[in-house]
Amino acid sequence: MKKSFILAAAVAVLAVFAAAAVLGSQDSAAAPGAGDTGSISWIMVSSVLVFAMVPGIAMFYGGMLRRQSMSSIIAQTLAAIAIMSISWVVVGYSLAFGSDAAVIGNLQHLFFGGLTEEASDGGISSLQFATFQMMFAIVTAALIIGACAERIRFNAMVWFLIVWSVLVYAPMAHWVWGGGWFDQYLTVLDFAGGTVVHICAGVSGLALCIFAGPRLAGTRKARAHSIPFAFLGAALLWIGWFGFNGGSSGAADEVAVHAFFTTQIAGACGMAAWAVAQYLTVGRVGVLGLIAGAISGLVAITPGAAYVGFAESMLIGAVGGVLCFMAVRLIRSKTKFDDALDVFGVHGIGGIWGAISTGIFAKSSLSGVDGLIYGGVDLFVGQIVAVAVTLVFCFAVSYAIIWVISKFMTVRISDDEEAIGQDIVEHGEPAYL
Amino acid sequence: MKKSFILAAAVAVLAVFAAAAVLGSQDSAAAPGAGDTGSISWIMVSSVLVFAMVPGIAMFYGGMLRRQSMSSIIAQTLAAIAIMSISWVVVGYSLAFGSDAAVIGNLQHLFFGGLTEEASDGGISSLQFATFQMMFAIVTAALIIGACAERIRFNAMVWFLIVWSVLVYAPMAHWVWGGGWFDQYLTVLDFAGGTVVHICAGVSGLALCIFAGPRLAGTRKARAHSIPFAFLGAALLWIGWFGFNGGSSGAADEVAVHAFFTTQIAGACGMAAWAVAQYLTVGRVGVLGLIAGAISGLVAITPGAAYVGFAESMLIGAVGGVLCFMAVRLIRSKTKFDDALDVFGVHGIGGIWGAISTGIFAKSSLSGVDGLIYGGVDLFVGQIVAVAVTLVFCFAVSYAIIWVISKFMTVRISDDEEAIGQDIVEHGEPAYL
Amino acid sequence: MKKSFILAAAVAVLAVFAAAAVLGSQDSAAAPGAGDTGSISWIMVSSVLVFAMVPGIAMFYGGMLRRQSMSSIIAQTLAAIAIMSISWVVVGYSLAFGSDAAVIGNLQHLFFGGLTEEASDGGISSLQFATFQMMFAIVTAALIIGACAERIRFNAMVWFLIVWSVLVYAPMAHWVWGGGWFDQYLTVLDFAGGTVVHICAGVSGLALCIFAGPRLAGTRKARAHSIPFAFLGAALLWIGWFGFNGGSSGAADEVAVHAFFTTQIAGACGMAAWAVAQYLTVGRVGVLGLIAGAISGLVAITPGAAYVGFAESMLIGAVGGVLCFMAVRLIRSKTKFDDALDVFGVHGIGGIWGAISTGIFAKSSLSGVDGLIYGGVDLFVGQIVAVAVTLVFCFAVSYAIIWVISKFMTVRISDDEEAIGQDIVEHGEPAYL
Amino acid sequence: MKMVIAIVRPEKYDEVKDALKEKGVLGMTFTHVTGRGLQAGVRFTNRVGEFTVDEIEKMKIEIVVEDDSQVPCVIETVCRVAKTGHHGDGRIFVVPVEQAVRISDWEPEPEPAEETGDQTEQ
Amino acid sequence: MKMVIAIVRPEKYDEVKDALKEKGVLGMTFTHVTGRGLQAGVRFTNRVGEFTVDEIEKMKIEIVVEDDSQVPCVIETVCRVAKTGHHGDGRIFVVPVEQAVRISDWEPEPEPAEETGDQTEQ
Amino acid sequence: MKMVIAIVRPEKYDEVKDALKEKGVLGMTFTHVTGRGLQAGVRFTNRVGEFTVDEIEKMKIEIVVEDDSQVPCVIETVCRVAKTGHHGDGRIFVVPVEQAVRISDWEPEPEPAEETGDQTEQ
Ligand SMILES: Nc1ncnc2c1ncn2[C@@H]1O[C@H](COP(=O)(O)OP(=O)(O)O)[C@@H](O)[C@H]1O
Ligand SMILES: Nc1ncnc2c1ncn2[C@@H]1O[C@H](COP(=O)(O)OP(=O)(O)O)[C@@H](O)[C@H]1O
Ligand SMILES: Nc1ncnc2c1ncn2[C@@H]1O[C@H](COP(=O)(O)OP(=O)(O)O)[C@@H](O)[C@H]1O
Repeated sequence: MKKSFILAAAVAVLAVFAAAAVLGSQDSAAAPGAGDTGSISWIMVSSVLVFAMVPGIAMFYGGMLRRQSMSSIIAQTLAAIAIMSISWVVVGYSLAFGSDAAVIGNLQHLFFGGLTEEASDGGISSLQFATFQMMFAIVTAALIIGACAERIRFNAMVWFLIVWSVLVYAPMAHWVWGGGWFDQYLTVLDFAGGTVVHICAGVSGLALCIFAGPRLAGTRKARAHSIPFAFLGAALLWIGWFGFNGGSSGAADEVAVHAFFTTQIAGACGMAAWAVAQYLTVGRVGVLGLIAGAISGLVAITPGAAYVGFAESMLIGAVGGVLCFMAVRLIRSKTKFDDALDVFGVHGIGGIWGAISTGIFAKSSLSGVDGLIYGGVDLFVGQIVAVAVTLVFCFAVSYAIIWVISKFMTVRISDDEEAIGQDIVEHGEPAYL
Repeated sequence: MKKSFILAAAVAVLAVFAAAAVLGSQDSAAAPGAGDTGSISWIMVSSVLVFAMVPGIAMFYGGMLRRQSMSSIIAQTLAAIAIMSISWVVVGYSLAFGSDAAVIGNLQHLFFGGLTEEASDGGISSLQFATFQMMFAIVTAALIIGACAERIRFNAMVWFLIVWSVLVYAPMAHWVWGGGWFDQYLTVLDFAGGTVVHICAGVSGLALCIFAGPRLAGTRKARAHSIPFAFLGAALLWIGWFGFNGGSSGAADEVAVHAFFTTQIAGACGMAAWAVAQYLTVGRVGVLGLIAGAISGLVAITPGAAYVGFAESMLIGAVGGVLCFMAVRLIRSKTKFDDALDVFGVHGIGGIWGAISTGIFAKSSLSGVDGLIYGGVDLFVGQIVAVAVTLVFCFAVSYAIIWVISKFMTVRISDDEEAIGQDIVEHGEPAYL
Repeated sequence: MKKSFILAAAVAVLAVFAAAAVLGSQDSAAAPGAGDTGSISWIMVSSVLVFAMVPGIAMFYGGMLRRQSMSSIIAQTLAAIAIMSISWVVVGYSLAFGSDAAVIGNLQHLFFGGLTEEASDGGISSLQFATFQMMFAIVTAALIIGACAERIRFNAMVWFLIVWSVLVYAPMAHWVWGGGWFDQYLTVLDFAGGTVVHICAGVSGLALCIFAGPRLAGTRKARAHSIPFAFLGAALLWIGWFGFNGGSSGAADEVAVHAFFTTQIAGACGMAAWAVAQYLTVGRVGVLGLIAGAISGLVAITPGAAYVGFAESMLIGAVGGVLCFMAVRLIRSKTKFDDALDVFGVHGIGGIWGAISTGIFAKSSLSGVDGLIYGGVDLFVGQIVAVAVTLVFCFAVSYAIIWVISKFMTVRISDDEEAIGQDIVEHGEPAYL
Repeated sequence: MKMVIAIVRPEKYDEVKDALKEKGVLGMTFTHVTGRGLQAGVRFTNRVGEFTVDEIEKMKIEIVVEDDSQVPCVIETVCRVAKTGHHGDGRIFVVPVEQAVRISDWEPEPEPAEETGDQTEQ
Repeated sequence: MKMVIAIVRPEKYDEVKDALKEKGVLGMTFTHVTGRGLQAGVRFTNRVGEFTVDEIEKMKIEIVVEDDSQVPCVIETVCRVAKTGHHGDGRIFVVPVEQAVRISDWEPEPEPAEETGDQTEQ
Repeated sequence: MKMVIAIVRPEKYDEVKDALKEKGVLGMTFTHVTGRGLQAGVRFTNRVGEFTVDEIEKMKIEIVVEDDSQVPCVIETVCRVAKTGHHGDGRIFVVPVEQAVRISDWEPEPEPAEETGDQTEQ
């Protein structure tokens, strides 16, 4: 079984380069053009910042697990970088942004063939846009890993991400940003990826975590092994979020600055709100609560960062913090799902609230459409439909993918292996000496 | 007592959003304008870089303390982010930059109401400026924490920062940058915050550390628990400093590049000078000395980064390194103050030297005013007065604030609790497993 | 002996400032100019990113060694920052970019005297260029440290870097980028420093490691003490590489975006290829393999980042990953060289492959010269000659420098000291409590 | 009074803890140790290959049992839970203990206790 | 000769060290351990609530006392300093030691020492 | 049966391990400890000066020797390798062991073993 997969991989790689050789000639020449260097600069920076979220996720997740799973989380995140980058270049971008078809793009941009390199009209080139989008694909994949941490075999995760990148991520990106049916039939706003990134990651993670089942009791109740790493990861996430939201306008303009500011203040309000909620409930606050709150606020503002006013963004962040706090408490106490790092609780619920709150607070002067409080119902309904579709689609397809994979290979490590920890069992590489 | 504070907090939060709802309508619409995208991009980047200093401070400080205080330092830094962000948006910016009154601004920009989002004349919008300044407020607050580390209760620190942000930071920012009396009656130059940030943080920290008294002997003589974290934090600080100084011209122009370069070389010279001083005194050099030297150099160049020549910036950095080295030795051996992380020794003394050296070396071709060596006395005197006022004002008000707070709640943890460590006692969250 | 060196250092410092005082007056005034703010912004960002690689190197290297060498690696890296920054400002830049002479520049820009601060024609000022280049010098020096880690005394390393910065780095930079004989007599392309940075660092490191001899068996076979630090460092390296390659066009233009994208995809392909190679050979993959693969891919694309097409960049990255994997295996099993962190195996071999592959795949529409597959032989030959010269020159001079230094001071720590570890023996500063 | 020193696999130690709790054995002390047995060692991966480490992480559990007759029960409980039957399951050693003091129960002797140096010959 | 094994609260261990120094007891070895006693455990915070850990960090101090009559003095000193009167103050155990060697004082026996296998039956 | 407890310099411990392996002594357990001896302490650097720490990192090696006559050989081997002749070389203590069980060799007793509480009085 193993051998055949390796073979498959090898063949795939060869095929890729064969295809690439043919398609390579499609690369448009990079002639000096007259784009807007400020925007080009900012979107490159934003791409770097979004990329920096990926190691952030690894540290954030890894720090909150047992020390026996640190290398494993890191290795899976690194795999996500390689897989999503390559998959996006080879086929993902083309499927997502290749045409305006309702369901899926086309294959005209395989291997980034036919992308323009010249920036025009003060905008950025499609190559730069595609690169920026590549980072989003990587982040989304990396986020998933936290939900089913310490259970899924590395090989199974690799195959899952390969398939998921094509069957789940590319269509989602197409529907929301690529001119797909969300755009065509609904009034939907998703500035920086509330649905595509956060809800999608939260729900895909939930599917994996439900499929794999909970971890052993001992693993589950283990304490975070390194608060500083978790904090450092969260800090990288927050830092990266400025590019995530700030870069989503595609230019260094007022919209970017607006989104930049709302990101910061929603993160701060989310943190404060979570802290107050935790203080009232538990009687004390800790680093893990503060950073979870911050991330909740950041997730919540993502879909509406450029579309809502200042006070509204504070409210969205604060409510996001409290909502996610309650959601995580509820999921942990009332359900059997072992969402190891509360990916659904924070990214799923935060993303849902963010999408809906955009439907409530969007201001037509900023977004072109009015939210509920300004009397606009279309958007509100559209947002809810979009959320619902995303939830169902991502869950169902992710579950199906992992189910199919489980027919070909072992997906879950055994209890004995789990007790020893994936670092040693799978990678032979304990994280610390 | 506790309850009443929570209540107060809850009421405050509600009041905030009530006020915000009213003021929210003041948000100016973000119409597409014709600002300079290069500068917009650079100031967003600079804001990110300055923000990245905050986790840097947490790692830098935390790594130099006992492992039992790591979570506590991180939690306090995170609290500083939330508090300063919210306070700045709600009232701080308006107090600092609301008008040209000598003493303090006004309340016309509560909740960032009435800020322009449109960049004009190749400059940046006031929203972007306010956001950039927000990061400075956060950094200053976070710096304070190091002086009184391992002693002050989390709750007391939270209340201190809330009050301090209004009573100390906002006036300081107003006087130096907001058109206050420094500007009106003195010839003062402070490019990137030598007085507002470094001296202010150093002295406020000193006030807290004197009020709280020294730590237990055992805690005090403990070794740094993680050199890599301290280094990583210092690296983040250095990296962030490029935005701190480089962004302070408010544009991506020659001034920014000049400040960028002097920052780098002053940091390098500060490190080299401290290393030589330490080598001659102690006989060997270590990571903690090297990074302290670098930070001394960086602090020293901050007020004059764009105003002095290249060779002068090297000299300022090098002298800053040696001065801070001697200051820290002196404070540690001759005084009883337990400035845990030498915040006054490095940021206070470094900031004072920086301000004065700006008065000595400023070149009118760069700054518009001549320093002492070019025959300008006004500036030199102005700098000294500004330093003196900052020292007195920040110390007195900070001390008063913590004194008042101590009437309402316990400020200092008990000796027993200190021995166990704040991580467990206050947060129930040991940093490591 | 020791005393005399300190004296020498002190004298040098004094001399420096004396000279600087004279030269300082050469600083051109920073008059407001009409450069392209987008490019100015991007190159400042790139400089920050490249600078961020330096702490990345320290963490990457340190994490892979014993815990007893962590402080030592960090201290050496910090020393590299101070030394290279100062050396570059004082004399290095002038030697490298002072004139078009075949062998070496001149001394007209000592202390950055005579640099323009005004950006013109949409380009960047020579001050900004010199600052950007300074970061490259630091990175190259820091890379060397890994090859001879855990053996060379701190003082010896300091003196080595001081001399090396003038005798090796400055000429190399002059030949490749400063209009030296590579430019004059050969057709050579080196976009972002394949020869100057990677081959040069790899070979200089090899020279040191051969001169110092291998470590003790016990030290040599020790396991990486912290995978998360190694990962964090690698992540910083990758992040910084976007500035390293992306900034090397000197502007925020199509070339930068092209290089930005090829960097990302080559890194991803390098990682994937190394992983597949390791999986087929060893049967499993770990974090250390994945990050080594990524760095191999990034190194390989460096010289040709802007000159090759998309599919070619994927191929270059992938082949780089496999080649370096095999090289490291070979060096470890077949030679006696104790290249502690595979600096030659990864940076040396990766850099050689990168230079040669640029000669193969360069496209005249992108680079102005055709590579081998497009029928251009000149470039291919030029690249090979450049590589050969770099190998010989850097090795010989580095070896000579360390040999001379060994006549004045002990270069290698004793076996006893090695067993205890440099952190304690040399710095008195264990990295962890 | 005996001290039972059990060296077990780290992944088994939670179970051992719980099993001993069930038997009413509460007091015990844990230490992270590494050990070498007859076991060949564990293979680890580095960036390009594998290497063997003969020192393996274990958990040491020290249990002081006041009643000597309880020792076999403790040994049996530990063995039952910690045994996998493979190399590296660990060892149990029993060492005699002569005296045990619970610090929180200790009472200082009346004043003369100050001249500690003298009264040690009781 | 006895080995006094004291398990104390980590925050008390500096004081214990100093107190023993005053009594002239210099040689000792410290180990970071965790332990379970009758103590209920410590409550820790996670992101949304609290959880209890029954294993608590302690410091183990091993002191080999050459002169048996000194043992009570050592025990007394440790107890006096380490006692708070609450759960979890720790325990002291005394174990017999049969032989002690100071490595730096050890002298290799003249040449025949090479055939170590044989001369072990003295 | 004896337990030989050797406290040695951490930089010597690899050599000790190898030397014991040569003598055929395989089973042993290692613990990272810190210790205080007569040694004055080690000087460390902070950012502006130096300070002395009297607690020094050591490695503790516990070796249970089934055959008492082997003890001198073990002691000799350790001393030979670990000795530098300076302060802080470490100590070796020998403690009696009454019983040893190899967990992987242990066999559960037939069914009655379930009522563990009762059968402890053998
Ligand atoms: N003679 C001994 N003295 C001290 N510790 C020992 C001894 N023998 C084994 N150990 C400890 O027990 C652990 C496992 O031993 P064991 O299960 O016997 O391993 P193996 O099956 O490989 O012989 C070792 O890692 C070591 O920590
Ligand atoms: N029977 C025992 N065997 C070994 N160690 C013990 C024993 N009992 C207690 N300890 C150690 O002593 C520590 C504290 O014990 P103690 O003060 O008795 O706690 P408590 O007051 O909760 O019973 C424990 O954490 C454990 O490390
Ligand atoms: N009486 C003792 N009881 C327990 N451990 C001891 C004792 N004396 C020494 N040690 C341990 O041995 C180590 C080194 O001891 P030794 O070589 O005697 O040091 P020194 O030469 O400084 O006296 C100490 O660090 C300590 O860990």
